[in-house]
Amino acid sequence: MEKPGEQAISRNELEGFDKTLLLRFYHDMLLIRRFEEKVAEMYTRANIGGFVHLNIGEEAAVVGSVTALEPEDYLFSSYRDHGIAVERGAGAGAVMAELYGKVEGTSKGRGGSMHLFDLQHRFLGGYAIVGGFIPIAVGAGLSIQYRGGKEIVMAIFGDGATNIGTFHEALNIAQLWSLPVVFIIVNNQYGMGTQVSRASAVTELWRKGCAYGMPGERVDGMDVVAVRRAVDKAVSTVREERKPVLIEEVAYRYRGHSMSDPARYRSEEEVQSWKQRDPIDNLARRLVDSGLASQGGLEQMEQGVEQEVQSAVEFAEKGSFPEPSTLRDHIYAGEEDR
Amino acid sequence: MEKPGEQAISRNELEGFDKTLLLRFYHDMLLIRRFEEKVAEMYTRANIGGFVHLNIGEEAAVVGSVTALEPEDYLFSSYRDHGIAVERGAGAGAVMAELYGKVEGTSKGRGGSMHLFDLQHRFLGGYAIVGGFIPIAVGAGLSIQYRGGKEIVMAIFGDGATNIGTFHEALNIAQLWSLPVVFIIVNNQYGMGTQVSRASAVTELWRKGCAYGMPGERVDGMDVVAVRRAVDKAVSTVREERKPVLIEEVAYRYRGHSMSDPARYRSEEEVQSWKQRDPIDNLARRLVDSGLASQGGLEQMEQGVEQEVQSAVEFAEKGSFPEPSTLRDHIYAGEEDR
Amino acid sequence: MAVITYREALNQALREEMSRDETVFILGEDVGLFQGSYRVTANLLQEFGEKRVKDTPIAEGAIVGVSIGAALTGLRPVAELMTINFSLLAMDEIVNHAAKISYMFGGQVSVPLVIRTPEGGGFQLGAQHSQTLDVWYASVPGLVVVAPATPADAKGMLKTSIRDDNPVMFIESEGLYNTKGDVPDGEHLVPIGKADVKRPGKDVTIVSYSKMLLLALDAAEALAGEGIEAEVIDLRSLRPLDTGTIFDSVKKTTRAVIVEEGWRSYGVGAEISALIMENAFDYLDAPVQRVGGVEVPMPYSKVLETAAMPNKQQVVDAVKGTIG
Amino acid sequence: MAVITYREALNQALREEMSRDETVFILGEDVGLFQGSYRVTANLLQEFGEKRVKDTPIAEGAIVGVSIGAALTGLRPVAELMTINFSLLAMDEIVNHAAKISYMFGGQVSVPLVIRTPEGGGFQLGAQHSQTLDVWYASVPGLVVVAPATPADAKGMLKTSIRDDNPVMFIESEGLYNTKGDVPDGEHLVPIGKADVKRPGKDVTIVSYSKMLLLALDAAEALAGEGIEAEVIDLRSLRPLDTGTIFDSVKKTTRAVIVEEGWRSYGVGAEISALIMENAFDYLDAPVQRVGGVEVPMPYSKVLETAAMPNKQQVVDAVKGTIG
Ligand SMILES: Cc1ncc(C[n+]2csc(CCOP(=O)(O)OP(=O)(O)O)c2C)c(N)n1
Ligand SMILES: Cc1ncc(C[n+]2csc(CCOP(=O)(O)OP(=O)(O)O)c2C)c(N)n1
Ligand SMILES: [Mg+2]
Ligand SMILES: [Mg+2]
Repeated sequence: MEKPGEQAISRNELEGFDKTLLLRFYHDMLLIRRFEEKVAEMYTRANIGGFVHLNIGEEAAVVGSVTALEPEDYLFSSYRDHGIAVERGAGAGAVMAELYGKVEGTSKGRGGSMHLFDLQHRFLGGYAIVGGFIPIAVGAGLSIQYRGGKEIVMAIFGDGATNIGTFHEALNIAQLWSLPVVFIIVNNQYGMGTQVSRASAVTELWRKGCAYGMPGERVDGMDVVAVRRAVDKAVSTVREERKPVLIEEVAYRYRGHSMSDPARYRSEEEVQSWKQRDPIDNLARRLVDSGLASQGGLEQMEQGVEQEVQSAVEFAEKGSFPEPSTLRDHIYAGEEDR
Repeated sequence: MEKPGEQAISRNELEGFDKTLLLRFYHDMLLIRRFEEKVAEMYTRANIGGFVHLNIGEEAAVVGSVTALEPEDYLFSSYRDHGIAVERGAGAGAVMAELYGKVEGTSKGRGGSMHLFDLQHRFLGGYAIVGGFIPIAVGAGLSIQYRGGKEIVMAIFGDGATNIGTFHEALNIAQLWSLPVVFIIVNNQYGMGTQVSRASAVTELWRKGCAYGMPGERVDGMDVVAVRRAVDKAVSTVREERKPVLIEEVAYRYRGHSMSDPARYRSEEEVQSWKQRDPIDNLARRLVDSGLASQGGLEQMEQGVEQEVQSAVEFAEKGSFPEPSTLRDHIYAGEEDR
Repeated sequence: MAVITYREALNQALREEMSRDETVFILGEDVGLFQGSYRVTANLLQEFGEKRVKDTPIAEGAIVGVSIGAALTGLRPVAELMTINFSLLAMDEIVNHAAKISYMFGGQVSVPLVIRTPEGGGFQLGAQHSQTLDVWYASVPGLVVVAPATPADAKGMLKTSIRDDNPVMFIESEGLYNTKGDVPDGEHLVPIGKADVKRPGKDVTIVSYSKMLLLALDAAEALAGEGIEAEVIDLRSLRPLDTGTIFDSVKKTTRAVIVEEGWRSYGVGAEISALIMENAFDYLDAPVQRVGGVEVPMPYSKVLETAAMPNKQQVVDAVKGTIG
Repeated sequence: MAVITYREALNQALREEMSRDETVFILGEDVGLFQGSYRVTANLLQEFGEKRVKDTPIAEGAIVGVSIGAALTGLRPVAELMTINFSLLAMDEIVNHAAKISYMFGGQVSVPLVIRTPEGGGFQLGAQHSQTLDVWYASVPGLVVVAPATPADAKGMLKTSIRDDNPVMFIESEGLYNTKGDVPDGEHLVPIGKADVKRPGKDVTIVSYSKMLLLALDAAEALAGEGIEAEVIDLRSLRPLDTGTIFDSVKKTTRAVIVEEGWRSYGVGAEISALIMENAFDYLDAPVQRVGGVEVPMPYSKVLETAAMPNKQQVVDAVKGTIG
């Protein structure tokens, strides 16, 4: 299989990124990794239920993309949303509490893993229907245009989602109406067990923008610096020209599709070859090589991260389950039930 | 507005087409024109009801495309299907009878204008949901591949249909699975009152194939010879390589979208400028100029056509309305009602 | 009071709400330059401009999806789906998204969205263009489903729907657009969730809504000629459903017939019949009867289409069946 | 007789029909290499190859559309939609196309297509993944709608569905895949359109189908402990609906309760309740009762989800309500 970012990984260019930001990348990627590992553990222990999709292997894509946004920008994502919500500022505790089904969770326990939310940071949700939220994100772009706002919208979805009708309908409208949306495909090679080349006639997915005259680019999704650089460029195009862009970030999902998938449809060699290019290890190496961080410094950071994850678990465990009497709250806006 | 075929119209090349075929083109286009004019009249006289969409202005597209098929090929179309059904061999009488709602109609009066059908000639229907039948046509292609057949499928739809999700889903699958389908966009400039450029971010519609790696071409849809040449090429690619092709035929709908549309959203000048390039007049001029037909010969043909249309009306008028007691026949295959 | 058509009433409601609230805008296929396929949005493009009256590509899923996104972020979209038949292409956006967003995010956001769409048969449009599908939407928690029958209710309920903070399926009828009726002058708002007794009576209750209300009223008139006084209830909204008005009437009349245009099985009438049984069983002097459309994909040919649609005689017979 | 799971029963039916008839093939998301998201299609790719077991892109509309085209031209596709929630993306193909093609073309072609899809809640999958939507399909003329509850019926009805010349919505349940039961050896076919009395009784009729049959049987067992003999009817198919079996039972027991997993309003129970009223009113000693899901987008949190789903106690109480 083609690995388009192969050359990118070798250029060890950190220029243009200051130390604070690079260390933040490292911290955030590590936090997502450890958080997700903890989620897996808690799922196995039955503290978490339902379908759970992890961002492990996609940390560079998540961090490089989400950090490129300004606070007032809107963000939408698929069900593979833990890292995205955490990165956007929802709080590891609130995310974990949601996975536990507690009222302290991001969606008061009503949403679960696939439906995280953070109104304050304008993360308008994780959605469980493949492609279903892409036009919704475009609608947020329409709102901004309507009000004459300066914000933009980012929508993050998978490779598999580029084959469904709403993707096509939404991209056409975004381009036709010049709406400020960055569409981000996290191409993690698979939609469940189906490799991109078995589902999509065109496998360089950003090129699908050609059907809408939408510019785009493919980037190594295992390199947080490369991702952030590409997304920065896209974001500034969108922000200045008020027109959409389509970015493809080529990454890899280390685990199964969801917790219940043993991923027998791919070889161990394939998994290992991608792990060689692990986004966290890579950045660590580059930080140390370039003298921006010491091994010890990174280890210290790791301890901090573990502490954060531990606090998140404690927060979730301390939380309360919803009262059954509140079952029918929130179906409708406003006071009345209907 | 761009008129891409402008140059094509001037090349008066009839080479490669023998006289019989060219005269057939003329006859068939004229038959469709006169047939549709009669339909309009009968609609006004309330002999025909429902929504009625005419092929007037699109005769070259219809005739040039449909005649390129072999008898065993499958054909599918949108609701704008009178000319298509007639050209494929359903019989002007049976088509008119269907419009009258008679049991002698192509669909026993159950379908009407939008749902013509001709099993014998493998015209598997006109469909009234924009884009809905495109995957169905692809499914016929899958059948052929499954059986190892040599036939191909043609699907004819409008410019507006290229913006709906099923178009995208169907084209991806056709290319991915290498299915023998010629997709034909009759770009008549409008989807109801909406001009292509107000609905589609990319206005050279055949280029949308780029998102699937599907080859294609744009052709002057007012020139039957040019259409047939392009479709011949597409058909032989599909037939030999067993892979889909996307053709765009640029034509113009002279009348409103359906009988009830006064078409106030466009100027009289625009309509007139397209009529200058009328496909029937054009072919007539070229036939006479090149000595393949005489003015008198064409006039005689016209009388024959009028006779055919008259017979179709008589056939329809002689037919019978369905018995109310048969209302629930045909809901399910087989004897039993359910 | 002015006598105007159902179409004009809707047009007025749109104009008034767009004038009152800048966040209200219209989008849909051919709502602008074409003036709306049933001309409900006529002249609004001219009056409010392209920002507020947006023609869209043919893409029902995205029309609703984009509207949801706009609604989530401060606007009040009024989306038109040309007919309810095409709403099936937007069903995922309506049912899986619009109806669920408020709940699944714990009530932190709402989706103040109106989807206007006409339904019904009778115009020889065939199987793919003649369906009555309101009952499906009526079953979805999170949606509000409105189906007014008169110009006054159409205007008053469309205005109320636009002001509602929830996703509203505002279901019109192709057969009602040209019907006329009195509409109060000035600001006219009709609450959602209150049925209306359109004709009082004591002998039998006829429950209906949308276009079938006219059939019910016709039947009631005919029955009155035979000395049977039917009370005709117009549901006006299917979710919420005003059961109180139904039960009160049935407790008085002891008999009921429900009239709907959709397929009879698994239709609106089934729910109302079941509710009456559950709540007024001891009052009933006869089983509740249902009149609905024949269960067939709508045929094109007029003679068959007529046979497939509910008619006055069926209502009259059903009423007599509850009495006889 | 062998005791196998509902999942294995389906898998056997697919294998047997594919072996018997070369025109039968399977398509859907992850039905092949992944072995099916609920493993119903396990090992079939290995056995029959890529021609007969086709993994598709994520594109529900096209999956059904392509299947229709294949069915129209001589094949017998068995399409899997991962869950019924995603069938909303294919609703136009199912309702506007598959169900109407035979009729609108005057019966000249048929659409021998099976769409397999599971429904139901109970696994904390949240609002967009937990719906029970069978009733919508059940209302559509032109479709056949099957929803077996036991491994034997699952196997026998899937085989019958594949041989049927009409489009069949074959509705499974996520909660049934692991349940076990006896399945007759050899060729086992179960006709579509015959309800089955899964437990005879004389005091009350409990009507149910799919996963809720298990709840009904549990409740019947509990009631038997209190001396109440419930007759439990398994509908097995919702269209056609075997009303005769229901009416016969109710005429005997004079009381009925319907149990369904879907939202109570405008559900399957409404239709059955209305039918019982229309056809057995004079036999009824009490109003028919319905037990259904709470009308709420399904919540994730276990405590809420449990509160939203029908439970045994509700059935027991409803039965007692008809007697008390
Ligand atoms: C419309 C729809 N069809 C099917 C599914 C089931 N499903 C959930 S995730 C998934 C794969 C999606 O793959 P991709 O878009 O690549 O995202 P990833 O999971 O790899 O992040 C599928 C088929 C769904 N949720 N929605
Ligand atoms: C899904 C769907 N949406 C809307 C309509 C209403 N409608 C019928 S034809 C049409 C325009 C189609 O335009 P185009 O595809 O260009 O075909 P043309 O009529 O020009 O041949 C529309 C919007 C429909 N039939 N189906
Ligand atoms: Mg993926
Ligand atoms: Mg057009």
